[in-house]
Amino acid sequence: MLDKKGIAKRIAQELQNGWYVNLGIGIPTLIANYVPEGISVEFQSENGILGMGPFPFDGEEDADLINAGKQTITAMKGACIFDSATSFAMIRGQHIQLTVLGAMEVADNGDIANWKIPGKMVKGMGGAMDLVASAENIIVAMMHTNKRGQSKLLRQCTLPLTGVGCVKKIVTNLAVLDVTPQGFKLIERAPGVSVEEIKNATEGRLIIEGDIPEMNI
Amino acid sequence: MLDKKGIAKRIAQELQNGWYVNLGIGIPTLIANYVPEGISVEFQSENGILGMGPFPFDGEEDADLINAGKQTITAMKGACIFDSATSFAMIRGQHIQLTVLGAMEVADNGDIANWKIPGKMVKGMGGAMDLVASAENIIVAMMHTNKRGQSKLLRQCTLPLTGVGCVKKIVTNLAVLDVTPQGFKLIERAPGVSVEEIKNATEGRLIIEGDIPEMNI
Amino acid sequence: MNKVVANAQEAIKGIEDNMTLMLGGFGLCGIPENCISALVKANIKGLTCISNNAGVDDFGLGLLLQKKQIKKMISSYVGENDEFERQMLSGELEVDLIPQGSLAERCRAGGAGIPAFFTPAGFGTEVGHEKEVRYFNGKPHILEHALTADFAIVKAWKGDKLGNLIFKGTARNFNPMMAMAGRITIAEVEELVEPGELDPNFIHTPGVFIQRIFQGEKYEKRIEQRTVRPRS
Amino acid sequence: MNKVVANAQEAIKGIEDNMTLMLGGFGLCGIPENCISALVKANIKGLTCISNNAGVDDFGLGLLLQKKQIKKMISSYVGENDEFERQMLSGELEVDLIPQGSLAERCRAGGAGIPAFFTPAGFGTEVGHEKEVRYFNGKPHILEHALTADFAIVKAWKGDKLGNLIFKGTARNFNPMMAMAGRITIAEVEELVEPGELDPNFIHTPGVFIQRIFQGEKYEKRIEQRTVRPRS
Repeated sequence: MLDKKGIAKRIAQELQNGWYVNLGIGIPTLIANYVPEGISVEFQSENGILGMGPFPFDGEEDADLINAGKQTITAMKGACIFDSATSFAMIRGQHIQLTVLGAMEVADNGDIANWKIPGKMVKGMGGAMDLVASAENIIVAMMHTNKRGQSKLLRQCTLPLTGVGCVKKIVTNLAVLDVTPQGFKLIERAPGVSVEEIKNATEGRLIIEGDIPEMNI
Repeated sequence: MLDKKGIAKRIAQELQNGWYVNLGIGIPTLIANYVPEGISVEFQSENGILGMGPFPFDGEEDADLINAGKQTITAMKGACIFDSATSFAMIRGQHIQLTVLGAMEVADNGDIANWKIPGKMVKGMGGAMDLVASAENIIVAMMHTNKRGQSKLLRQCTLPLTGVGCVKKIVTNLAVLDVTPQGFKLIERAPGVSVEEIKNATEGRLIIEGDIPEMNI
Repeated sequence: MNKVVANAQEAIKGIEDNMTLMLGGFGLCGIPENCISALVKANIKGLTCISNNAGVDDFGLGLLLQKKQIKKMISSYVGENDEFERQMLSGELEVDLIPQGSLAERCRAGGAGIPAFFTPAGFGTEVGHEKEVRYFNGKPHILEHALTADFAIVKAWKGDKLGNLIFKGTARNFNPMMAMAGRITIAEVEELVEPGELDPNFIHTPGVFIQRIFQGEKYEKRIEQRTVRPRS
Repeated sequence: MNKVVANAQEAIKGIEDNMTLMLGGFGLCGIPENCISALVKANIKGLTCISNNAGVDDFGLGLLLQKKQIKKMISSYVGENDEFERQMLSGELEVDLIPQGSLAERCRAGGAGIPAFFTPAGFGTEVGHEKEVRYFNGKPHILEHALTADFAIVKAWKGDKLGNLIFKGTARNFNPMMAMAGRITIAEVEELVEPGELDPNFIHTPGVFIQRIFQGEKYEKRIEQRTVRPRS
């Protein structure tokens, strides 16, 4: 089974040279730490920076340089700053090759829900609706089940949607799955996790074809 | 009767302190030379500059600093440069208080034609259609009649339109006229020009109420 | 053409109960601290505030929420604010949540004279509810309308007396678009300079969009999430 | 992430007959001189060119017109070019004239994933013919669609190897929007620098929009209307 870092590491393997990548809050943010050697990507943060670098050294924080999670950051050489309209022009205009974000629920048709629990929690969608509506390549990074042990990979989302039919790939603590017209297709198992465990933790339609390899991470 | 400079001078009297002004090619360009004392305005050129200054001194021309008429210009202190989308955001968004442009024809309902003579001349509308569709305050600067002596102030435009019902005021070599729901309302006569002469040179509906003063210029 | 006013109090003159305001900033980054304080002091009520976030409990727009000066928030993300959540869930506060990109583009559209545009963001969700849907290249889009405000209030790094502004780092965010969309736009700046001191080639917000400008004071610039790495 | 190509010839690789190109510039100001020369040399035909102007008879896009490489022009203003007028009036050249602001906004929209928007420009004219009309606040608007291109070719003052660009003066004009709207965007620059040499806070076009970049040579930068005033 993977921990959050493991999920980030596995997703980092998907990065391709020259890609511009938007990382959501939470697990996705960790991916920046595991970019494979020889791969050069640039990270976009939708509040207005391309070429986001690591956190600043203690004492060098700049209140005027944050990411979309409101964390203090640094800028890489060759970074650039822009306003929110330009930022979402990049996103909506499909100039960003990969979006990774968290989710509360994903359905086996690619629907995603991650911004609202009616009557309980309403943080807002932030940039997530723009990202999922436009990104050609969306990976969801999340735990396979919620705190009560219920599957987050569903036949249908129960929470208000963030986007419809948009998720392409899911990496959880248990597995890597592609979203296909027939449902979640199991691609890899996390180290030490059996197909049976994944089956039990997946409520949506699950396609298992042939031997499912263990992740190499 | 006014010459082109006279028309420009008369229009300059309309300028109000703090206005941003877009001047078209031809007579309108001359207005910048006659800004009344005590009045401070900024000139916008739609190719991307606010705070356009006078022509450069000989030898100081910069190919990278031109106005919408492709003339070499200078920038005033406090000028700023922007792209074409931002330039027309200013125009379309009504942040420019006055637009002055030339015309081939104006109709007494405020329609204007100035970009095309079918089968003969097609220069294109440039920024004129955006300007006339959005400006709250449009003054047309032109000769009252064309080279063949025909009125350019018509009951209806005969040439393809640039905009509909948009012209508010016209300053010609003969007169100042407001465009009203009832037609062209004569406001002032050019020095030495009689009401009769203006009547004869105006094909569209002309409203003459009371004594028409001579311009004070 | 001098747009300079003395201070925040003078800058907000004319802002009245029940008006609609736009306020720049992302979280606590790039917010007009001086004008927010002045609005609190002036106790103007019933405001509709368009701002990406709603501040935190004791800073930014949170200060206006505490005093119940806000009737309605139009935002994209409102976490990190307990008082906000309380007022919203109890129904005291109206909330219109908008995808961040649509919010930015709707403000720009408002300033640019574009009354409406199509975007894919929000299709098939609550956001797209009762909005016109149209397909372009086989992909569904919804029609979104421009946003404008009685007053827009933005915060810049430097500005000149003609209203030309430059921003620093990610404190830029929503400020440039909101500057465009206010019927009256107020800019508060850390440093107010003479015309000519800013390079015309590197102005972020042209002065034409600004009606009032002043040099703010005592910027706190609070950091919401101080994240650092150890020196190795 | 290195986007640098050796020269114009290499930069235009993949541009084929009958493709749609966007070319930055206003008149002869800020045009991609090197790439235009390379297109002439490569003798690529049947091009649809989206550009505010069509150059003059012997410079800018006029060079492509002379060799009849252009099938269709999409522009806002095409005066100052006799060969253009001849080809247009004789029907050899298709011409789509668009209001300048709509042209700029349609390019931006193409790059920004906005498939269509409403604008008042052109209502009641030939431009509005057969376009959808809708009233907003009692004012008529027409629906305009986004423009994109197989290749966009822009000219900047300086650029870094990641494609970040800055422009000089009014040579900026259409270049930033067209940079956004090309499926592949080529930038030619007067000076190519290393990443980090341009201030991140003052980039006009973020590198994300650029796929190929090179340092051009022998810029002529011809002036169309040399206007000067006497030294007093």
